[in-house]
Amino acid sequence: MNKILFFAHLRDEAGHESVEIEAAGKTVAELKQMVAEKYGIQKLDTSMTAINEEFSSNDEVIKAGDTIAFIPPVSGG
Amino acid sequence: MNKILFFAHLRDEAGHESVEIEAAGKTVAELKQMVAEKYGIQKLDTSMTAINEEFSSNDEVIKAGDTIAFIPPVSGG
Amino acid sequence: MSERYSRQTLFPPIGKGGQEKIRSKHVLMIGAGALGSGNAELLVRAGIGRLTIVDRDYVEASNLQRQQLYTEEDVAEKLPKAAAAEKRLKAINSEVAITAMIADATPEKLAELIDGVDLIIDATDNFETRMAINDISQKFRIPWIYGACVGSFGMSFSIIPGKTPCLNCLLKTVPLQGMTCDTGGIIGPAVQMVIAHQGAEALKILVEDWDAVRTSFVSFDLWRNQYTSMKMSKAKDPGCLSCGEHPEYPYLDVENMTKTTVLCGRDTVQIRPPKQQQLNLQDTAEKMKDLGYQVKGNPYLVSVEMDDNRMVIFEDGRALIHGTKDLAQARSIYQRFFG
Amino acid sequence: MSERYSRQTLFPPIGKGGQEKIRSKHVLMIGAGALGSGNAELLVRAGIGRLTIVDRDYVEASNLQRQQLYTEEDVAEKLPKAAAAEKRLKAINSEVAITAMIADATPEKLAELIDGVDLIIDATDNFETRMAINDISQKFRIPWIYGACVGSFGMSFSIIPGKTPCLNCLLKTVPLQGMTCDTGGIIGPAVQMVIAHQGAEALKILVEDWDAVRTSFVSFDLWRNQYTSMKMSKAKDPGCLSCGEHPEYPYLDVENMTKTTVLCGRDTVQIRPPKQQQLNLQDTAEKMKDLGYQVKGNPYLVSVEMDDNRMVIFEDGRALIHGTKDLAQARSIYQRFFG
Repeated sequence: MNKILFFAHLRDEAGHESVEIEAAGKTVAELKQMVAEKYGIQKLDTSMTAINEEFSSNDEVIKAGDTIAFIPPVSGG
Repeated sequence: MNKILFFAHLRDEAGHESVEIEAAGKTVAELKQMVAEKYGIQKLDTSMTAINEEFSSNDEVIKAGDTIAFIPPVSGG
Repeated sequence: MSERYSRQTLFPPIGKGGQEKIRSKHVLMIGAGALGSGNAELLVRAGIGRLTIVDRDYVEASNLQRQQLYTEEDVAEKLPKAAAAEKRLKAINSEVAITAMIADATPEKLAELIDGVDLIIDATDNFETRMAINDISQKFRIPWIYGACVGSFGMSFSIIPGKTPCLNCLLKTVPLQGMTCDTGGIIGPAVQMVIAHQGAEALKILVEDWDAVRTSFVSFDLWRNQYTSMKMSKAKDPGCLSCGEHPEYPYLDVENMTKTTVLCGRDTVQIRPPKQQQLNLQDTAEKMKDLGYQVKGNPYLVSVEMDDNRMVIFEDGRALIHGTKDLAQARSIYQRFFG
Repeated sequence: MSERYSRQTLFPPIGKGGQEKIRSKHVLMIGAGALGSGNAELLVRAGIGRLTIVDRDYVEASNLQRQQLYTEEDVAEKLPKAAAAEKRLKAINSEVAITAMIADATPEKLAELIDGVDLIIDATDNFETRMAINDISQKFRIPWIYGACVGSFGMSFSIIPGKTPCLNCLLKTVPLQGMTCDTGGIIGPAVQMVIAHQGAEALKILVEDWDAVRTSFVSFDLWRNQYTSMKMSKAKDPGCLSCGEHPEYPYLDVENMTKTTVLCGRDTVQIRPPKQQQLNLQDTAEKMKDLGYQVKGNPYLVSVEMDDNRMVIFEDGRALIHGTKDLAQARSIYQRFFG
C-alpha cells in the first residue's frame, strides 16, 4: 500500500489530508490521473510530487510502501 | 547505539550537531551527566529532553535505537 | 553602526565580517505586497547596502491586514506601494540606499534593473513574473529566492544558478489558476513564515555562507501544523530551457507573455494569456460569486463587477478590463484571479 | 471593515464568524521588544478588539535591527517602547483599542491587568516573568503562548490550562543564564519565525478553533535548516505546583522573585536573585569581554562598564547596578545577561 498526502487546496478538493491507495508499479503521471479521477481533483497535473520527501518527476515509478505527497505550487505573495 | 542531537548553543558547546553513543538502560538524568562530562557541556541539567520526538522526564529509561534530542529552553525575545 | 547591528554581529555565522558583506550588497525586491514589504523591512533593518523595490499597485484597505509597511494614511492617500514602502523604509534605516520603482516587472524591466544586483527576492503574486525572474536569474547568474503563500499554507525555495534546479525544472510550464490570496484568502502568520525562510536564506547568501543555504524545498501549513522539507537532488532537468545545457530563457520572450492592449478609443484593456486556455466558465463564475463579486454570465463569457472596473472573461482565457487604460493596472487585476 | 479584512474572512477556518470573534477579544502582550512588536502588529492588522501591551524599556539603536514597530526617530526621542508601539499601532489600525503601559510585568501588575483578557502572549526576555505569566495563566484559566529565540534558533508552545502541560511542568525551575539575545545575538528571520507560530496559535485560540491548536512543542534553527516538533503527551506533571492537582502558583509569591532595592542615598540598585547561585566569575568576566564590554574583576566580583551604568556581579548572583535609581531599568539590565 501507499500513503498519499494532499497539501494546501488539494486537501480541500480531495476532502482528506491523506489516503491509502495501492500504487506500486505505477508512474507518478499514472497515479496523478487515477487520484484526480477518484477524488475529483482538478489541477493535479501541475502539482509537484514528492516520493518519500524527495522531488520526483512524472516518469518516476512508485514502489510498495512509498509515501507520496502532492504539493501544489501557489502564487500568492 | 543511540543518536544524540544537540540544539542551539548546546551544539556549539558540544562541537557537534549529533553524536552516536551507547545509552540503552540509562535514565535521561544519567545520560545527561555522562554527556555533559564527555563533551564539556555546562548547563545540560536544565535542558529539555526528547526521546524519539516525545518530551521525556529525567527518570525515563532509554532503549536501544532511541534518538535523544537535548533542547535547551531559551529566553530571548 | 556597530551599536545598531550589535545583536546581529554577535551571531557567529554573521559576525563583523558578515555585516560588512551585507552592507556591500544590492538586493532587487520584485513586489511590495505582503512578502515584499516584510522582506524589504527585514533587509533594511539588517543593514543591506542597497535595495531596489518594484511594484505596480496602490495601497488598498484590504492590504492592511498583512502588508507590514503600510498604514491607514497610505490607503487614504492612495499612495503607490513603492512610494509608501520607500517612505517607511527610510524612516527605519536612513543608511540604506533605497530605489523605489512604480513599475510592472516585465522581462524588459527586469533586464534593465539587474545590473549590479547580488540577489533577487521573489515577492510577486503570479507565476508569469516568477518565470521571468527565473530566466533573468539564470541568464545573469544571480541567485533568487522563491516564496509564496495562500491561506495558512506557504512555501520557499532558494535557486542558485549552476547549483540548484530552477523553477522551470519544477513546474515545466506556467500553471494557470495557481491559488492566490485573492481567491484563497491569507493570514498574516503564513506571510511571516515565508518571510522568515526567505529572509534567512537571503542573509546566508549575502554573507556568502553557501554551505548553510537550504537545498530543500520547504512547505508548511500553520493551521494544520504541517512542515515538510522536500529534497531536490533529483529535480534538476539537464534539458531545462532555463537552466539546462542549451538555455533559451523562454520566459524572456514576449511570445510567451500575457499580452495587454488598450482597445482603441475605449477605456478598456484587453488581456490575452500566452497559451490558449480552456476555462470552465461556470466554475469561474461560481468562484467569483463565492468571493463576493456580482457576476453575470452566458455560455460565452463571464462578467464580474468590481469597484471601478468590470472584467469580462472568455473561455480561451482572454479578458477585457473595462474602466482603465493602464496596462499595469489591468494586468494586476487579471493576475489577482489568474495568478 | 468587511473590505479591510476580506482576505482573512476568505480563509475558511476564520470566515466572517471568526472575524467577529477576533473583534470581540482582548489580548495581553507582555513585552514590546522583537516578539512583542511583531506579534502586536500582527494582531492589530488582523483586527483584534483590544490589545494591552506592557514594556519597561526605551527604544535603543540596537533594537532597530529586528523590532519592527520602531524607527530612528523613536531612538532619537528615547521613547518608551510601549509609547512608540502605541503610536505606530494606532496608525496601522485606528479601530483597535490599544492600552500601552510603561511598566515592569511583575506578578502584581499581571494580576491587575488580567481581568477580561482572553489570551496572553509571551514576548518577554526572561524566565522569571514567563514563570509568573504561567502561574497567572493557570490561576485565572487564560491560555498563553510561549515564544523565544536566540541566534537563528527559536521555539514556541501553546499552553491551555486544563488541557496541555504548563511551562513549570517542562522546566521545574527558572533556568539561570538562559541564552538571551544580548549574549547569543539574534537575526530578524528567527524572530519572524517565532511570531509566525505564536501568531497562528493566537488566531486559532481567538476564533476558538481548539482542535487546530498545536499540541507539540516546536523548535527550529533557520541557519542550520532544522525544524522539530516534540510531542508533549507525557509532559504533564500531576504534582506540578502551577497546574497540578494542588496548585500553589509559586511564581506569584514574592519570595521566589528577584529582589530589587535602591541602596540608601546612592544612585545604585541592588539585585538579588530568588535562589543563591554559584556563579563562575571568571567565565562570566570572559563572556562579558566577548560581548565587547570593558570588564574588571577580582576573586570576589566582576565589574562591567556600560554606557551610563556600571554593573558589579558577585559570586552568589547578587549584583549592583550603579548609575540608576530606577528598579525596572536595573532589572532590565540584569536580566539582559541573566535572563
